[in-house]
Amino acid sequence: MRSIAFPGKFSSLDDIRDFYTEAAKEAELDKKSIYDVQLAVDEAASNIIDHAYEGEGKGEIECSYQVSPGKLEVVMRDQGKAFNPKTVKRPNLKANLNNRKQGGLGLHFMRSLMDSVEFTFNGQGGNVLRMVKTNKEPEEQSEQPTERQE
Amino acid sequence: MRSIAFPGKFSSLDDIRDFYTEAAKEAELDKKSIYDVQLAVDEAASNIIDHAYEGEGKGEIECSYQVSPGKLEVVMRDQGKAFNPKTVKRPNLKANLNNRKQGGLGLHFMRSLMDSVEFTFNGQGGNVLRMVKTNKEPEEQSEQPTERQE
Amino acid sequence: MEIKHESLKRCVLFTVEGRIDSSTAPDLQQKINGIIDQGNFKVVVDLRGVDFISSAGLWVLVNAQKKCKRFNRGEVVLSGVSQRVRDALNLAGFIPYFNIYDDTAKAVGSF
Amino acid sequence: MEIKHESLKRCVLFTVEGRIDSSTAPDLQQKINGIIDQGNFKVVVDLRGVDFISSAGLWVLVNAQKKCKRFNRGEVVLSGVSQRVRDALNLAGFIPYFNIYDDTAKAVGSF
Ligand SMILES: Nc1ncnc2c1ncn2[C@@H]1O[C@H](COP(=O)(O)OP(=O)(O)O)[C@@H](O)[C@H]1O
Ligand SMILES: Nc1ncnc2c1ncn2[C@@H]1O[C@H](COP(=O)(O)OP(=O)(O)O)[C@@H](O)[C@H]1O
Repeated sequence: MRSIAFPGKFSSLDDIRDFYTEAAKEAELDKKSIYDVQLAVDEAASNIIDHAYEGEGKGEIECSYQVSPGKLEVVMRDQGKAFNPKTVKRPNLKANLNNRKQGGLGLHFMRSLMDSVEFTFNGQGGNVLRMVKTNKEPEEQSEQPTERQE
Repeated sequence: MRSIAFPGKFSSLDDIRDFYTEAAKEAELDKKSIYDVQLAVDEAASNIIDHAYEGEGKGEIECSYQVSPGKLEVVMRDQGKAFNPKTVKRPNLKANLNNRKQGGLGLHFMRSLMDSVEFTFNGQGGNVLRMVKTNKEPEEQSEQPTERQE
Repeated sequence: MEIKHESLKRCVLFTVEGRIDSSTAPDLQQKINGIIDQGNFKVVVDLRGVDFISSAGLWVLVNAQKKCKRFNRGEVVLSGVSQRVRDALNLAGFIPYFNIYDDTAKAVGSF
Repeated sequence: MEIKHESLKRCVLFTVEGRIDSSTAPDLQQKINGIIDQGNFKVVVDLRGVDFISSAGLWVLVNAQKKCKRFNRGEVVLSGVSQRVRDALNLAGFIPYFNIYDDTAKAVGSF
């Protein structure tokens, strides 16, 4: 497990994505999953800057992770405003163009791209975001009969 | 020196160009010169079919060549109508679009692309076309002072 | 991210390269809106060179589309949409808002 | 030689690949003239995939240009012109008869 604190600025996004790209490779995630991680951590970090800190340069984003083969656990901490995702309503993805108002996609992306997304707020410790990504079971192999043990 | 007789059909053009491409490589011509040869022999063979034989399938185009390093001599023979290139007038390359009438470019291309183009008609033997292509002197080197012998 | 634009006879062609995230999206938004606000409502965005796009980048495209489609005066069409960009558009529910062309020439030729 | 064509909003886009010589030029001429004779006088010919063109091929382009420019009703423009094709056009004195675009999208966008 490595951990780096990045400045809470949009110019850190490149580095944060790169940091987790390396982590995802270490976890032997497949190519598509690696991109999913890049996108999810970008959305997560953007939200921390936009909403937890309410602007750039207000605090750090502490990024860490744990890997096991085929599995990456992302942990991002901030010292910003407490956040309860239950208060956020889901975007209406089927609305007409003119009824789509900017915002509301970040959480949806994170939840869609990752296997699990979990926020906790622990007083002094600030917000902790845990996201897990695992390689999909190779579906192509499901047609082959699995070997049985007698 | 190799020699092949190709049927006087447009479908032979590919093979004729390939035949002389090999020859040009054998002569160690540069890339641009090889393409010039391809285009010149294509125009020459097309003319033989169109004008000497006045149509496809009337006779053969006997293709041969000689090489020395940096020099290719193309020889193409046909048994068609005698041809005297002096009777052909040069195309007006500066005419307005509407005054350009199809034809008249083949000889101009051959003469522009090759170092020399020479037609002879010798009675029974039919027409003989000799074209020579040599590598250009490398002009980039002209700025360097040439070594003198004392 | 690099942005180029070219005024053609019937539309403006944008060519975007690199990463469109919260850091670069404002620049893209400003450039596209600048052109639209000059009265150019027919826009092609060639995304062939885009290797990353976040929701911030997608909103730039949708906001531009809203502007252009107003009063039926035009449209933003996309070309060079990679699988990644397509997946993101799809996740956002944005696919129905855009005509997407394989080929930039065909996108330009739609105007 | 392979020829494709696509009718766009303001023009027809031809994409030619391979060798245009006396053997294949008649096919190209027939396809292009067929489209022009249906009343399509705005034509883009994308030559990116052409690795050989003889005077027979060049005349196809010039003959098409004559037809299209008649009565000021249109034009043939070229794109994807390699150095070889450009040299041949130049040798024939045909460069002044054509607008040549680097990019097929820009060629389409000229109509
Ligand atoms: N890390 C966070 N800290 C505080 N508030 C957040 C955080 N992430 C999201 N939110 C809140 O949830 C809302 C929805 O977030 P999201 O789906 O990411 O869309 P967007 O950020 O584009 O508005 C935000 O508008 C914000 O109010
Ligand atoms: N090999 C040939 N045999 C007989 N006549 C020829 C030959 N090549 C050229 N000619 C004559 O010279 C004219 C000009 O030839 P050329 O410059 O190749 O243009 P094109 O063949 O396109 O008309 C031809 O129209 C033809 O009358």
